[in-house]
Formats: sequence, structure tokens, C-alpha cells
Amino acid sequence: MELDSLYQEVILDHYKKPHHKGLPTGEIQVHHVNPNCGDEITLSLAIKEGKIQDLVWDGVGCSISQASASIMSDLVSGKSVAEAREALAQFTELMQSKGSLKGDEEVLEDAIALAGVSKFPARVKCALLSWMAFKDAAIQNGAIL
Amino acid sequence: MELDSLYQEVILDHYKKPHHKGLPTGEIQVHHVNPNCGDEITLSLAIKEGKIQDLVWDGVGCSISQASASIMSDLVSGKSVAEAREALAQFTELMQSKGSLKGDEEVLEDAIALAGVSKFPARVKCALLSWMAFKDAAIQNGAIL
Amino acid sequence: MSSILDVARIKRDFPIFQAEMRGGKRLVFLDSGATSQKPIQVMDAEREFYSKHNAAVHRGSYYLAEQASEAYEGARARVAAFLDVSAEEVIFTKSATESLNLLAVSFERSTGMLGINAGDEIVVSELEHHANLLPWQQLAKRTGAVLKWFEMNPDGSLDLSDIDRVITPRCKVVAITHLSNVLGSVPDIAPIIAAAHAVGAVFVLDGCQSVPHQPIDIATLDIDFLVFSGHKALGPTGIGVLWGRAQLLEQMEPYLYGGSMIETVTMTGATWASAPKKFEAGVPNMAQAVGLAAGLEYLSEVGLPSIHNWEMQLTDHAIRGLNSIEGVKVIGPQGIENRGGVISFVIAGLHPHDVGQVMDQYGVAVRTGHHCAWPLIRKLGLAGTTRASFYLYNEMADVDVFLESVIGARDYFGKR
Amino acid sequence: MSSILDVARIKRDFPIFQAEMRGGKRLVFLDSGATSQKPIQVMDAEREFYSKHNAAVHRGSYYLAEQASEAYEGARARVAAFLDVSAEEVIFTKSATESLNLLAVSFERSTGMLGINAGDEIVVSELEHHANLLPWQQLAKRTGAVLKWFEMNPDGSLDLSDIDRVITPRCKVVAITHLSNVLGSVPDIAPIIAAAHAVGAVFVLDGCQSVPHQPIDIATLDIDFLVFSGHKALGPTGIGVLWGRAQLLEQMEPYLYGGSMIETVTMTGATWASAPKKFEAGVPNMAQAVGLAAGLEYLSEVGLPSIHNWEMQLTDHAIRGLNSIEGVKVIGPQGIENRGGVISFVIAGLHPHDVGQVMDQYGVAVRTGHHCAWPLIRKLGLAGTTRASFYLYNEMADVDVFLESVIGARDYFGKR
Ligand SMILES: Cc1ncc(COP(=O)(O)O)c(C=O)c1O
Ligand SMILES: Cc1ncc(COP(=O)(O)O)c(C=O)c1O
Repeated sequence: MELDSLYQEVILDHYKKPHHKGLPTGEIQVHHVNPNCGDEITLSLAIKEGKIQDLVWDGVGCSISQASASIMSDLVSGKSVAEAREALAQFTELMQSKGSLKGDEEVLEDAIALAGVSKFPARVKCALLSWMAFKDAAIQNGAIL
Repeated sequence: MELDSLYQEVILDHYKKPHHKGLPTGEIQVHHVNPNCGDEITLSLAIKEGKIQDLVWDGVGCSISQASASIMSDLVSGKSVAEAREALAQFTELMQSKGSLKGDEEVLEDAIALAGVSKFPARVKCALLSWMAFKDAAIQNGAIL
Repeated sequence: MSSILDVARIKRDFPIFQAEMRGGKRLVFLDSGATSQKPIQVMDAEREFYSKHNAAVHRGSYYLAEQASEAYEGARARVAAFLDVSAEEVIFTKSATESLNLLAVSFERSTGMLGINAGDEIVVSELEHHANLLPWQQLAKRTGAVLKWFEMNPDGSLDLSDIDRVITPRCKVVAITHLSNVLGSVPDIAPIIAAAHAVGAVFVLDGCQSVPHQPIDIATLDIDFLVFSGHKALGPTGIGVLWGRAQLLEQMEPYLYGGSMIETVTMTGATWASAPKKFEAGVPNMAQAVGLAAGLEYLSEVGLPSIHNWEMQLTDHAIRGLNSIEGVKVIGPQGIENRGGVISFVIAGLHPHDVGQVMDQYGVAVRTGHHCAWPLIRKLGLAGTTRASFYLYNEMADVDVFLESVIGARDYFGKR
Repeated sequence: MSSILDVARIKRDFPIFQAEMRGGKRLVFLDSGATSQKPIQVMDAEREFYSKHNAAVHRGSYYLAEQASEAYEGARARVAAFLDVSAEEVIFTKSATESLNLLAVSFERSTGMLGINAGDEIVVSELEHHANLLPWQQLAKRTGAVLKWFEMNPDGSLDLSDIDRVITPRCKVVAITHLSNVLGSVPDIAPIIAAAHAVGAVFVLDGCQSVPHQPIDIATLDIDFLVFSGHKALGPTGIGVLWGRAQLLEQMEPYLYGGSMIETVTMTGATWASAPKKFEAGVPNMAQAVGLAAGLEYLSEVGLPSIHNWEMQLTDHAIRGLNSIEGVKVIGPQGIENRGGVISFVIAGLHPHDVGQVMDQYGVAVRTGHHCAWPLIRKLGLAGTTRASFYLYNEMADVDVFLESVIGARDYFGKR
């Protein structure tokens, strides 16, 4: 079933038990919404010694948006700004690929499970919501992304 | 030629030598325009002993609008308000008839020459411009039209 | 039963039902609340206009221009006949959204009874689509007027218990939906209209979800303005209607300025034509007006009472079905009293987006989210709903596939 | 000669040319300045949208909604490619008239550099169509800003001798036509654009008569906003375009409020999506956007340089012909320098309405009157003109019938 390429096991796992989800406590908190469906995310992080730290997010949303937030948090936490920048670039490209890319597991880790989303244009924004919030928060914390 | 039903001899005669055209001198002057083409008419009249008097008009416009003003002035001048009302009603009906009516010569006199206009919807307003100005002026002079 | 439509015959007029959905599935279109599908008659009417009568209306005296004007004004006359009003009261806009913005901006620019000034009150409800909330909310912000609203009860009706506090002598405009596009509920507008008129306010009815689906009688309703969108009524995209009482339209300032809406123009000033031209600046959406007239004609031929009756049968079947599925909850009115053919529901533990995605796999087109009525969704404490809405081309079998797909959605996530 | 179009082949794509005019005459359509005829490719594009992809864009995640969004955003991308700009800068409106009103009202609501306040100055010209005069004139009236304008010379050019008095540091907006819809004259906009930018004003180009007829290069022109209408560019009625620089669109307040243009909404406030969505409230004119993209594609395939070249050949022939007819006077530029394929003329002693009526008898469709540019006509001291305008489907033989009909008109009244 085509649907299974969208809802991979690892996505549902993250959806059921999201990582890094909690009450964001950082001074700079970003709030992003998906105006089409009303999904929301609040996110804060810190950048210490050039590395992404203390990333916490909270929000409501569909399985794709929740799983994507969880996967993204795992992926960038502890990474250098440069590594995060590369992951963000590759993930954005993957989402816009309309199913033509698989994603580089070395860089994207669990996020390659979201490759199937790119075949469902209306869901791409769900997957990108947390990444855009991350980007915004990192920039506000002084990172060049 | 279909055109000859529109531009009847009597219309062109009135166009070349319009009657009652001059400088309106009445206290109440009405000014009407046809916004589609910019044609204008200024008209004044008096009602004395229940009769239309001193009707004078000035304006710029196409042959149909000029001839119609001339014909209308001839027709209603000296007539009672009731007669003018009837002529106005019949002329309006004639113009909206899309060529299906010929007009009653007893009532409309030369104005039946304008019957052909009703087959050219874009010109109906040209023919009606002066009549509407007349109606407006008569009402402003206290007539019930 | 006479009220059962010949849906099989109707469907043949709608080419979209030959299109294949994901996985080769047939289309079960349950999103007519967002936009309707188009019968071939509407497409043909537009094509005929372009092929035989196309010219700028009101601006030429040549043959084609006469034909175009006749087609366009003929369309206006047919819309007027459909609404049982006079043609001069029918204004073509691009959408219901534009119709409502036109009203708000025209009131802002007008003086007298219709003018909106600081301290005036404008009343809406929590049921409203953004299109019937934001123009008024922003008008209030710009002018210093006060936006007030009727609250919604959990069943989708309006709380009228404080009607005298909501509609006061300062009220200038009351704008309410005829039928909720989220819940399908029908607010009790009669007392609201009476209260509005009692204080000298005008009443604007958002007929987007009612006009295409049921007979409505403007005179009995005693409303002052009505708006609806062509694309939800079998018509083309890019056309909407604003109906208003002649003597109100006369007092109103224009909304769009440009060609064909003027009486005279100089560099420093201008005067306006009378309605409807005053509100239709520019070369209008001629082909879309002609197409909309064809769409409304199609509806009249099938018969709005029969369409409404059929939609309610579909709705009844769907609600009963949903209520029998464990974990599924219908939001809003639970029966078919006081409602139209729009149903919102949620599945416990699932996000509407995920629900809709699985249903799509069955060929079922439903809408998910806040349905452009975010305050309503927030009031219900939800993240959104899944919404099915019916129209004349839906068969009873569509409801069965729909119910099957709802179970499928629940189980797809439940099992894993 | 490579620049001669294969008009016979082109005409076959336009079904209207099979229609019969009065007295069985063939159509000689010389009113493309008012609206263009439509090729079958445009009608087919709309029909394909309705038959295969019709659903509300941006609002559903089901298959058809994805298709509709792709079709609509695809159309935007194609319009952007045609204009050589980025897609986020292309806003679909219902007409050029709406595009211009959008700008005026958005500036009224905006603050900062683009906001219009009392004492600010807005500059237009005497050449303008009512659509590029009235929105600014009325904006000035509402806000206390001052409307100023460039005067027109008798040849249809603009008098720039007092440019420094017209465009002063108080100027916020300059809005000028690219090509006069009455005279066909092309004002010298380069110094005006430079003067506007020198004082920090934005420059709005009315491209209604240029964009469909010749290649235009936004970057070289160095303009800030461009408007044009789809229906004059082979596209459907009911669609217009507004292009604006991204960083300006970002600062601008919305024009229409409703669905799909929001970021968040509560009963008391709202925030907006970014452009282009911010300016496209409601279910958009989807099919018309798709149709317009097909129209522009048609133009690109034939080639705008060739179209322009051909139009100028037709114009040259027509002007020479008119000048050789006794009693006929061409108004505006007398040659083909600095002009487009739009020609106004008068016949001594005859009213344009009567002239057009006789020409109609020959199957010739021309427009008569003030052409929605009344101040221009008044400045020339005329009651109106008769106007012929050319497009890619006009043959040289059309010009011959046109000239014959002009003589016919003169003689019809002269003889009697
Ligand atoms: C120069 C010019 N500007 C603006 C307009 C207005 O275009 P529309 O009526 O399509 O909105 C026109 C055409 O009517 C025009 O020729
Ligand atoms: C109740 C209601 N009002 C207004 C609208 C706005 O209509 P449109 O988007 O066609 O302008 C809609 C539909 O979207 C609606 O359902």
C-alpha cells in the first residue's frame, strides 16, 4: 500500500513517543504554525561551543509533523552548526524531491524515513514545520544557517 | 441595407437641423450624460397651465441622440403633461422592443422613425438620453410623469 | 420516492467522475463544501461565450459587443430570477470573499445610515468562516468600531440568550452564516434579523453553504444583503454574487474604481453610475457570469427541494454510520434537524490530517483542519476535524465507501 | 520576411472567427485593446482543469486537491517565467482594475515607506485609463494626499518639462501607463522612473496594453509594480496579474481578508501569510489562472517580438490608409515611432458612434467614445474617437476592409 511509504514504522514510533518534547525553557522561544491545518510548534534551544544544545519543543499536529519534530531534535542535538546546516539543506531538498530522492542516511539518519512524504505535496509542510522552527530559533540564537 | 432602418431620412434631417436646440434659459436646468460614450445634454422647460412650454436643449452626441432630442422636443412642446406622459411611456416601450414594435404614429409622430434603434441595443441609450432628461426636468418642474 | 435523485444520470454530466484517484480508485467526492464539481453544461456555456459572443461588454456598439452585453446581462437576469430579486440588485464579484469585503469597505467609505464610525458596533458569530469574520474585524480596527459576536453552543447552534446585549442601538451591521461550513449547523437567524432591524442595523447573510443546496426565500427571510460563491454552486471559479436591497445599494460608495462604473470623470473628481454598474469596475468576469447562470439553471432543473432532500438522506445515513463506529465522534448537531449536508467528525487519538490521508487511499476526498473557521475549532477545544460534505452527484454508495474508509483510517493507526 | 506571422494558421485556433456578423459578414476584429479573442488552447486548459483537477487549492490533502494546487501554482510559475520574475512575486487578481485598486488600498492601510498620508503626493498622467486614475484620485481624497499629473502633448506623449515640479520629495507613488489605450502612444517613462526613485517613490506600470503585445523586461525598466489583465492577453475573463518586488509586498497590508491569506486567526485579531497568499483571500480563480498560463504560453510560442513587429506593419498600413482618406484625421502619433498597434481617428463632421455603426455593417469591430480615458479625450477637445487596435490574428486584408469601412462611413452620411 502506497500509504506505508508515508507512514513508516519509525515515523509512527516517533509519533507515539516523541523525543525532546517538553516545555521549552530557553530565553528565545519560537512559535510556528501551519496555517492550512492549524498545527503549531513552540521550540527553544541553546548554542554552546558551536553545538546545538537543550533543544526542546512542544506542539500539536499530525503524525508527520510530530514525528518529524522528534526526528529532527534527535538529529541536530549535539551537532555543530555546520552539521545542522547541512542536514537542514539536505532535508529541505529531500522534501521537495517529489519522491525522486531517497536521502543520505549518513547525514539525515532517521529523517530518511520521511522521504515518502515528498510524494504527498500537501504533507510536505507538516514535515517541514519543526525544521523551519529550528532554523528560526538557531538564527535567533546567533547561528548562520 | 439594415442600416437604413436605423438612420431614416427623417432622423438625419433632425440631426442636421435640430429643433429647439439653443441655450436653455429656464431656472431648472437638468444635465444628463451617457457615460458609455460621453454624450451630454442640458435641458430646461417650463410647465404653464398644465402644458410643456419653452423646452430648449443643448448638447453633443451622435446623430441618434441629437435627432431624438429634436424629435422629442417637437413632440412634447405644447402638449399636456398627460399627453407627454403617454408619449414617454410608449417611446420607452418602443425602444425596449428589440424591433418587435413599430410605434403608434398618432402618439409618437416623428419618433416612430426611431423604431429601428431598438434593434441596436447599444444605441437605445442614445435615443433615450434626451427623453430621460425631459422626464427629469418635468418632474423637477412639478409634473407627475 | 420522488425525492431520490437520479444520481447516476446526474453524474454523467460531471466529467471529473471519470478521473482516476490514487491507486486507480474511483472518486468519492465529499468536499463540495469547499468547491463543487462542474457539469459539462457549465463548461459548454463558457466555451460558447468565448467562441461566439466574446467582446468587452458595455463598451462597444458593434455586433459582438451587443452579443456579449446580452450574454452578460442575460446571466444577471437569470441569477436574479434564481434568487427572485430584481436584476439591478445583483452584483457580480469574484467570490463570496470579495462580496463581503466589498460590503465592509463600502460601509467604511459611506456616510449616513450605512457608514461605520468609531463607537459603532458590528456583530458576527463564532460560527463564521474567516471570510465573514476578518473583513468586519479589520473594518472595526480601522474605524474604531466595536466587533461583537454571538457565542456558539457545543451543538453548533448560537447562544441567543444575551441577544439584547449583543445587538444594541449602536449596532450598524449584523453578518451571520446561514449554515456552518464546519458543522453543518443552521443557526436560528430569524430572531437575530428581527433584533438587527429593530435597532436599524442591516443584516448580511452568508449564503455560501445554503444557496447552492436548498431553496431560499429572500423576502421571507427579510435580509438586506446576501452573498454566495459561484464555484460552490456548480459554477466556474472566479465568480461570486452580492445581492443587496436597491435602496441600500444606492446609498453605498463604490468599492473598486475604474472603467464602466462612472458617470463622469475629470482629473480631480468623478461621479458614479448606479448599481449594479457602480460596483463592477473594469471588464467584468463575463464568461464566469454566463457559466454561473448555467450552473444555477442546472440546479433549478434538478430542483433544489429534491437536492436538499437527497443530501439529508445521505447525511442521515452517514451520521448513523459514523455513530456506530467505535472511537468516532460526530461534532455538532447529532441528528438531521437544523442542519445541512456537512458533517464534521473526529477519531479518538488521531489527527484529522492523518485520517484524511488514509481516506484518500480509498478515493474519498474529505477536508481536514480548521476549515477557515479557526475560532470555532478553538472554541471546541479541537486541533481540527475531518469534514464530509454532500451534493447532488453523491450516491448512497459514496456514503458506504466513506464509512469504510473511516474504519480503515481508525484501524490503520490503531493496529500498528 | 520572418516577422510576418502565419496569421491564417493562427486564426484557425480562434473559433470566434467562424461566427457570422451582421448581414453574414466575416468578423474583422479590431478591438483587442478592449479584450482579446481566445484560442482553443485556452478554453481547453480551463476545461481540462475542471474535468480532471478541480478542487479547492491549499485546503485539502486529498489527491484532487494536490492536483488543483499543482495546476494553480504551476500557472503562477508559468506567469512568473513569462515575466522573468520569481513566483512569490506574482499575485493573481480578477483584473488589472483590481490589481490597481489593491495597490491603492494596501498603501492606504500600510505604514512606513509605502503608507499614504495627508500631504503625500501621488503622480499619474493625463494619458491614464480610468482604472489607473480613479483608484489614486480617490485614495488622495480619502487620505488628504495630493494627486498630481503629467500633462499630455497633442501627439500623445507626456510633457516632462516640469518633471521636477511634478515629482517632488513628497511623492510616494507614481503610476503611469506603458502604452496609451486611446492613442497608442508610448510615453517616455525612463526619466519618470528615475525621478520617482530619486525621491524614494515607487513606480507602478500599467502594462495592460503592452504586456500582451511586446516583450517587456522588468529588470531593465527598473519598475516596482506591474499590472495587466488576462483577458487582453488571450486569457480568460476574470483574471489579472499584479507583480511586485518581494520586499515591497512584504511590507504591504492585505487588500482582501478571508480564507487562505492568514497565519493565525482569533475573534479579535489575526496575522497574515506571506505574499502571494496574503493577497489572495478565498478560493481563487483557479481555472482562470490555468487558462491565462495557457494564453501566455501561446504568445510565447508565436513569439512576442514577431507579434509586435506584425502589429506595427498592420498599423503602418492602417495609418497610411487613413491619412489618404479625405476628411479623416488620425489622433495622436502620426507615424509608427513610439507607438503600439492602437489607432484613434475622427471623421470630420461625424460622431464616432455613427462611424462605428456603419463600420459594424462591414463586420468591422471598433470601439468608439472616450475609451475609459475621459480626461484625455476632453484635453483633445473631442467628443470621442473611433479606435482600431490590432493583434496577432489580424491579417493585412483586415486593414483593407477597415479602410473600406471608414470610407463607407464617411460616405454614408456625406451623401445623404
Ligand atoms: C491601459 C489600461 N489600463 C487598465 C485597463 C483596465 O483593465 P480591466 O478592465 O481588464 O481591469 C485597461 C483596459 O480596459 C487599459 O487599457
Ligand atoms: C460559509 C462560507 N463563507 C464564505 C466562504 C468563502 O467563499 P470563497 O472562498 O468562495 O470566497 C466559504 C467557503 O470557502 C464558506 O463556506
